[in-house]
Amino acid sequence: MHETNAFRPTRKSLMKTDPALFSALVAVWLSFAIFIFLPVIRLLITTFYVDGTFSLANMRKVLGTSYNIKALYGSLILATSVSIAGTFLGYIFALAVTRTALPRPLKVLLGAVTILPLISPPFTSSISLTLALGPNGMLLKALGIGDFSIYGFLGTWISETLTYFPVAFMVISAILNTMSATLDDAALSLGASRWRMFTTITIPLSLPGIGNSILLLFGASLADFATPLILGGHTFPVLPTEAYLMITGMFDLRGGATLSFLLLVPALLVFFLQRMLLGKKSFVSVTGKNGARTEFAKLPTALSVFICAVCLFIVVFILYLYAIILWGSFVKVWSVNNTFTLEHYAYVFKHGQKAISDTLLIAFLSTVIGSVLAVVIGYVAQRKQFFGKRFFEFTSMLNYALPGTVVGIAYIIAFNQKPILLTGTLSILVAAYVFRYYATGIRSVIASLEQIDPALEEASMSLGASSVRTFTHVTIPLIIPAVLAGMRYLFIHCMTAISATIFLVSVRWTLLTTRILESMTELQFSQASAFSMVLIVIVFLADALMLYLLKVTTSKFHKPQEISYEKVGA
Amino acid sequence: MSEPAAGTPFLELRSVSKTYQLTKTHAIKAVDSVSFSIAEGEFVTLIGPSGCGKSTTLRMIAGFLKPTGGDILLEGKSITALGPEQRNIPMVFQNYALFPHLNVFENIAYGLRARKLSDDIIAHDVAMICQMLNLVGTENRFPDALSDGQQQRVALARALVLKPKILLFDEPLSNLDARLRIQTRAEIKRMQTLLKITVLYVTHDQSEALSIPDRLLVMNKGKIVQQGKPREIYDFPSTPFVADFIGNANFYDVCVISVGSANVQIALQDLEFDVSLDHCDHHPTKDEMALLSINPITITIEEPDGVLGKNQCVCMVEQCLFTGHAFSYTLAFRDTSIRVLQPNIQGAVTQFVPGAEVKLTFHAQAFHLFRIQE
Amino acid sequence: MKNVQKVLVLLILIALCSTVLFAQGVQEKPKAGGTLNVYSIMPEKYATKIFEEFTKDTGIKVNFVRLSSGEALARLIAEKANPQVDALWGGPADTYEAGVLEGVFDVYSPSEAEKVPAQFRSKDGYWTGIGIIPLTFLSNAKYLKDKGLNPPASWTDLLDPAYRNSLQMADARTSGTATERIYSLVKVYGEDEAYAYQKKLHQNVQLYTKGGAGGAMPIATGQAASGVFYIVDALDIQQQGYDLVISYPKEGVTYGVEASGIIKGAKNKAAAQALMDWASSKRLGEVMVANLINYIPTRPDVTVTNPSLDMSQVKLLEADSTWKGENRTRFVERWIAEVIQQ
Amino acid sequence: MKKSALELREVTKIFQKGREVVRAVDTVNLTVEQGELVTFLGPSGCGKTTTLRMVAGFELPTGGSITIQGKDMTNTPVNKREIGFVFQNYALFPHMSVFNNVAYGLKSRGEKDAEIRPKVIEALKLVGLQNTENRYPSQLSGGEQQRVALARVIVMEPNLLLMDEPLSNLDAKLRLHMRTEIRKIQKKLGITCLYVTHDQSEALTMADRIVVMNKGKVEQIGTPFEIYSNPQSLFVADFIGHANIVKLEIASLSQESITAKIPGGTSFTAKALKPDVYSATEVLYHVGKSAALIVRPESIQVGAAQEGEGIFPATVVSSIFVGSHIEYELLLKNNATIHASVPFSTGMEIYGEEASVSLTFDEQNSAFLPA
Repeated sequence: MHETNAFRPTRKSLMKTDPALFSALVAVWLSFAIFIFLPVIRLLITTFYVDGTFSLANMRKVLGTSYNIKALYGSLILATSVSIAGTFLGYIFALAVTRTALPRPLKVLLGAVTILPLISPPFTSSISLTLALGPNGMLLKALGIGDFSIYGFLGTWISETLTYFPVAFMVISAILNTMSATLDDAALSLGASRWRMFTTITIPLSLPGIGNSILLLFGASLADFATPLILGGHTFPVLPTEAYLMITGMFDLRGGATLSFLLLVPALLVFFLQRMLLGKKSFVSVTGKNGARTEFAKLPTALSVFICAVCLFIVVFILYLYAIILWGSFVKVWSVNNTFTLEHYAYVFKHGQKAISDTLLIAFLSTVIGSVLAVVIGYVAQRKQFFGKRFFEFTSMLNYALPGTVVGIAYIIAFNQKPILLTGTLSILVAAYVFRYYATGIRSVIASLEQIDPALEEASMSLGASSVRTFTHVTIPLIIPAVLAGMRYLFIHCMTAISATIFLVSVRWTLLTTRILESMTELQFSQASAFSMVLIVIVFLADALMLYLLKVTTSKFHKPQEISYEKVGA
Repeated sequence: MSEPAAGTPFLELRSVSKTYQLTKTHAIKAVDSVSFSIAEGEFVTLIGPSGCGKSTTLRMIAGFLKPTGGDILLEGKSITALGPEQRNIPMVFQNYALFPHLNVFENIAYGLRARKLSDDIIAHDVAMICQMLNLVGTENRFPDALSDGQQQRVALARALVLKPKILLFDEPLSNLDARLRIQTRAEIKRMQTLLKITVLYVTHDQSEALSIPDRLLVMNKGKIVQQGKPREIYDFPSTPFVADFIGNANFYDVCVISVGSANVQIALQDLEFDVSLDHCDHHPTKDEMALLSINPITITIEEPDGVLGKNQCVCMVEQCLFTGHAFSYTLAFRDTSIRVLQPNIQGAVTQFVPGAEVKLTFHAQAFHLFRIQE
Repeated sequence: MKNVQKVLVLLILIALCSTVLFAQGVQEKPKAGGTLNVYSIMPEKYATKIFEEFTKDTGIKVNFVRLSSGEALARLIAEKANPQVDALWGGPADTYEAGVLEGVFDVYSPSEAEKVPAQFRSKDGYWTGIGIIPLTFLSNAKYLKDKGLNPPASWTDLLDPAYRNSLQMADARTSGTATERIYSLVKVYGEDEAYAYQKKLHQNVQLYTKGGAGGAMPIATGQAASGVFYIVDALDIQQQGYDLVISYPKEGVTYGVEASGIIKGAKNKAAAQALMDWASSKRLGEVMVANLINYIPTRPDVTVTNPSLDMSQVKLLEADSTWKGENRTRFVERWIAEVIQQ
Repeated sequence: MKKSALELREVTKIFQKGREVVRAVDTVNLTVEQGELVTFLGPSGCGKTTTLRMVAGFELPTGGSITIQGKDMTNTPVNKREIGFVFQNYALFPHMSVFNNVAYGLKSRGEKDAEIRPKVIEALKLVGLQNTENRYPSQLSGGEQQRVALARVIVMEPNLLLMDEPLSNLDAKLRLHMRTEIRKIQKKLGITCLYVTHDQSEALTMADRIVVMNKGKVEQIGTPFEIYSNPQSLFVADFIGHANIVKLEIASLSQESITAKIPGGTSFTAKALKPDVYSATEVLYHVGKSAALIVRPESIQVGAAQEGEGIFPATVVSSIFVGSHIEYELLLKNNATIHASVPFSTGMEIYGEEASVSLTFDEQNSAFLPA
């Protein structure tokens, strides 16, 4: 053994050892600095600096108002109840799709219905909910229920639960699908009843999914300001709405910033919890190869019946809510003159044309730029080792973790002065969307890269291909499905989100969602409905296009294998 | 050749079938009216190539799949309609199927808890079985912190702790490495003898199939093709499939030259051999073409000494693979080739290099003659 | 692996460049004299028609975005360093007064300013009134009939338990209509008494809406019974064909002055001045009357045709815009503290 | 002078995980001749795969040098080494057809389509996969995928073929078949090949020479037969094949052989092996102390109980018939467990449990190592 061969811990500068990674990191960090750190820091300064010195005066003032404290509690209570109820509903739907004997078309319907809330702006359901369950609401009248107020906690809770449970559904059904079916078999063969199997195997194994879903919904509800704005009323204040009202109503940017800062704390907490949860090894990856069996054991009959009943009820209710909007968009005057008319659509296409084209342009640009950034960041984070990697990943997700209103306020504070003057431009909207919603893209790129064995890239290199060729011919084609999946959500978010951008729309650039909210405040319910329908149709078509692309790009190498004797038999 | 089970069959399958309707017109018979029975305390292995329907059969017995036809009886009572949880027929899975969120103790206790036994009894039974299976000290660990062998033992313990009357194994050793496989299979056999439980064991590994069971069922394409004691099957394969699958035999088309009272004389190109009539699956007729199987381990290989006796010939070595306990030769054999397995014993074995000429001696009792199937 | 990173860097640069490019691309200077950027507090459907006429008359193209008064002011304050618009159009005068205190408006005296009565103009020339709108009660006719009520004719009528949980009116934090309501009550009852009244009124309120007109639709569709609105919103919904009753309290109401003003640092100052000149002319009043835009024109010389806008039977209370602007924040804070938090 | 195909000199790889420093590969020296198939054999984590990856260029050594065809390639990037690498999980490009997978390297090299096609067809024919060009990897069985991976590499006519446990994902029967296939193709093309495996029977059957590694170090290099018959350490003896290691007391010593015995029992003489890693001056064996007798299961004869020199009485614990032979588990007088594997021939007696038997060890195939 020679001492000369001993390990010498050398820390050469990254610039020398890996100049390309170095410059990639510099570029990405630079963009983080501008679009993530600067706004947050400016928000903090606005909150904590009064006349150039650090001061808790703003905080004290805000916390000193009992209504704001009530709003803080309101936010937390709402987020907690929405996350629990939404996760419960999502779990029920996921069970219905993965574990019951419902016929396939019905399962497809269940999946399709859950898409509706996802592709419509967050407040559409609250509008129709008001008409159905509000004072003198159609549904209440039909059921003969008199004194019932939807305004306040109850209405907000129902509306947000209906809006966000599809997220829970997606997260949980994914985890339910990847569970090993042999575990069910094992439990049954050891003599466990189906109930026991469900409570001791299925539920505990889906806990990571449930946890993740609860956190996701908690965050989403925490950030939602449009639903409480319409349904919360004065009895149930929540922080994002109060911050919005404080800024837009009281002209108090500082107070609004301080209030939104209060939101930061639970939002970041949830974000960290989620990172911890995801970081932990999931129970689901089961050792050894999975047997040929892919069918799960059926649930206890009573549970199946319960699940189907709940699903049926929710599906009918959601369809009913959307039917109200559809109907509203075609009648002359809501609930007075119910003659059929296309005039609202004519109005939308005449006066809303700019909003439509702006929204599409912004969504398109954000999707493209966001996807490119997501690929770069995802690739660097998954395949490379460098100093500060964890912080890098954390930063990339920061805007996603913050409530939209906070991001919007921070952006308007940060980018309204030199050197980076962006208010009123397309870029500020695009940047807000990109840095907020590319997170889904990054996650799916990372997840996809995790599944792609580095051996594939090594194989390419060992066959003499250059690294460029490897990247373009092997890595990119393989992660395209993930990128498309990420793009799909990015696009949907860009089309439907409102919380951050309500502060950022301008004379030259306006969005469909803000137009819908305007139409509502202008009493034009039919117009709002027509706008909503147009938006939903656009998103639906774009989504279908993305799904088609996804199918086209993956079908080549994910061709379903011909069903062979072995596949079925053993 | 099947051995009649003593007394009432403990487990009986009567014409059990499983058909998968793939499309409206296309169906696959994964299990094709299979009948067999297992006596109490018997260790029966079901062997066959992948896709032969053996796992499907096992899953039907466990109750995970409903047969499309036939009946399954346990101690004379039909259990076909019962769900898996009502049968008390635990199964040890290929991938162990340990519950990843439960520690070893809770995994083993799972079935006991399902039976609502008291904590004292559970603690006692689990401790007992851990003792027996050398799992003491691992009770608080989670499956992902266990070695493969330990995981397999936990899976076994989880089933055995229920004191089942019958235990099913679905290729339980296929995820283990060679050495562990040998250890664990001895362990399984020991536990079975000790606890006197009835076992049905599915595998595709012939050395496993030959070593442990009292009785062997060979399955192919959804049907049982032969059943009997391992040695009977090894010595007297009833079909070319069995000869190939269990004995890795060499096969040759031969012509029947004459049929005597005890022997048949056959010609393998220019070589002539006698095959005992006991070793024919049918009564051959003169000039018939038949299929001859020769087990590679029965052929002696040695330095040619210029003298060629009966059942001997000279061939050239094409390839020699050393496997430690044996040399595996491939030799040019007339216009085809022959595989010969030469045990590496007593240091007396010479290794022949490719290109060398060697003398082969065939032993008539290793010949089997089969009807040529279309 | 170096080349992979070259590709990466390239991709990042493309991404960054395109962001910057777009930032630059849209920062293009508006063509001088040709365009005007405006925040409109006036509802879009009115503003569209008015600006169409303006463009016809002057050839200046108007880009505008409709915002609530609070939002608009918040924007203007936030954008003070770099104004995005040249003028603010519509919205209550007290919003303008608040803006004046924040220094977002520029002084300009339109050519025909003298023809507009002094109470409809900024004393210092920061804003010019374009229309006046008194508050009114809007009630659902069917609701009144079902409960056997007469249309409310006094502020105290709204305290009737028959209206329990069925009034909708605007939230003082976001809506000028709501602050106008407070001004009226303070003028009618005096400040402390006004808040005592509002506390009682709060019992009957189902919802405070974000927009001043937000409650009108629920009242029209029967979700709520009654509320307090500007006449412009009340008439608008009534004209859509809903069965609604408009009534005035006998104690009287204040009225809002819809104003317009030029933003300090406007990039299209000349065009903004042209808008102000046009707004103070008789032309604007004629356009509003012709298009059923239910503001009472500030120019007394414009003839109003709609009888609902006839103010002869209505007791109008004078409330100075400066007074409104000075007291607004205090009133709203008191409203939050005493009314909605009770 | 003929250049050797590959030379490793003092190759060392050190990984640092937090504060922990792991010597994954520790001063490995090896020379591989043209056309040789050398396997790296060892338990998982012994450093064999790391060594292979350093030869490939996926990892850079911390110390030492790697010479391929006489050229120092220690720091050359992978794609400039002209090596072929076959991965454990095949690493076929799932988005490319079989043809494109095999043609990938040639295309990267910039060859013309017209030249590529015949080469690809030829390579596929060599591995027995004619007419699969248009299928995608997901449509192939494991064995077929492995053969595509092989074709993809040999079509490049690499200087060196590196294989990383290429058969471990295949089922047993296919594994046996592919061993001979790979061996045949390798000999036919005369490619120098490094082959990593943890399966000793794979190493024994395929290799010209075996490098046995343990804990980052080379334990022994030699032909399969050498390694099997003359293990230089207890590790090798135990890892290759299944050796019985019996501790016996040394009765007398000579230069080459040792006579040892079970206390109070018969003695046995066999050659003494001295692992060369120990210095020659150190005394390894002492009379009266114990030495480890290494005896292979198949070097044991099991016969009817009798007395005599070199005969060890034993009791049968279990006897299992596995077709080609009978596996005995036996207990010696000193309670040592012995496994014996006796080739089965028709008509031979199988001793049942509890039977008393006597064992004779084959002297040629037995040896002593320091205990």
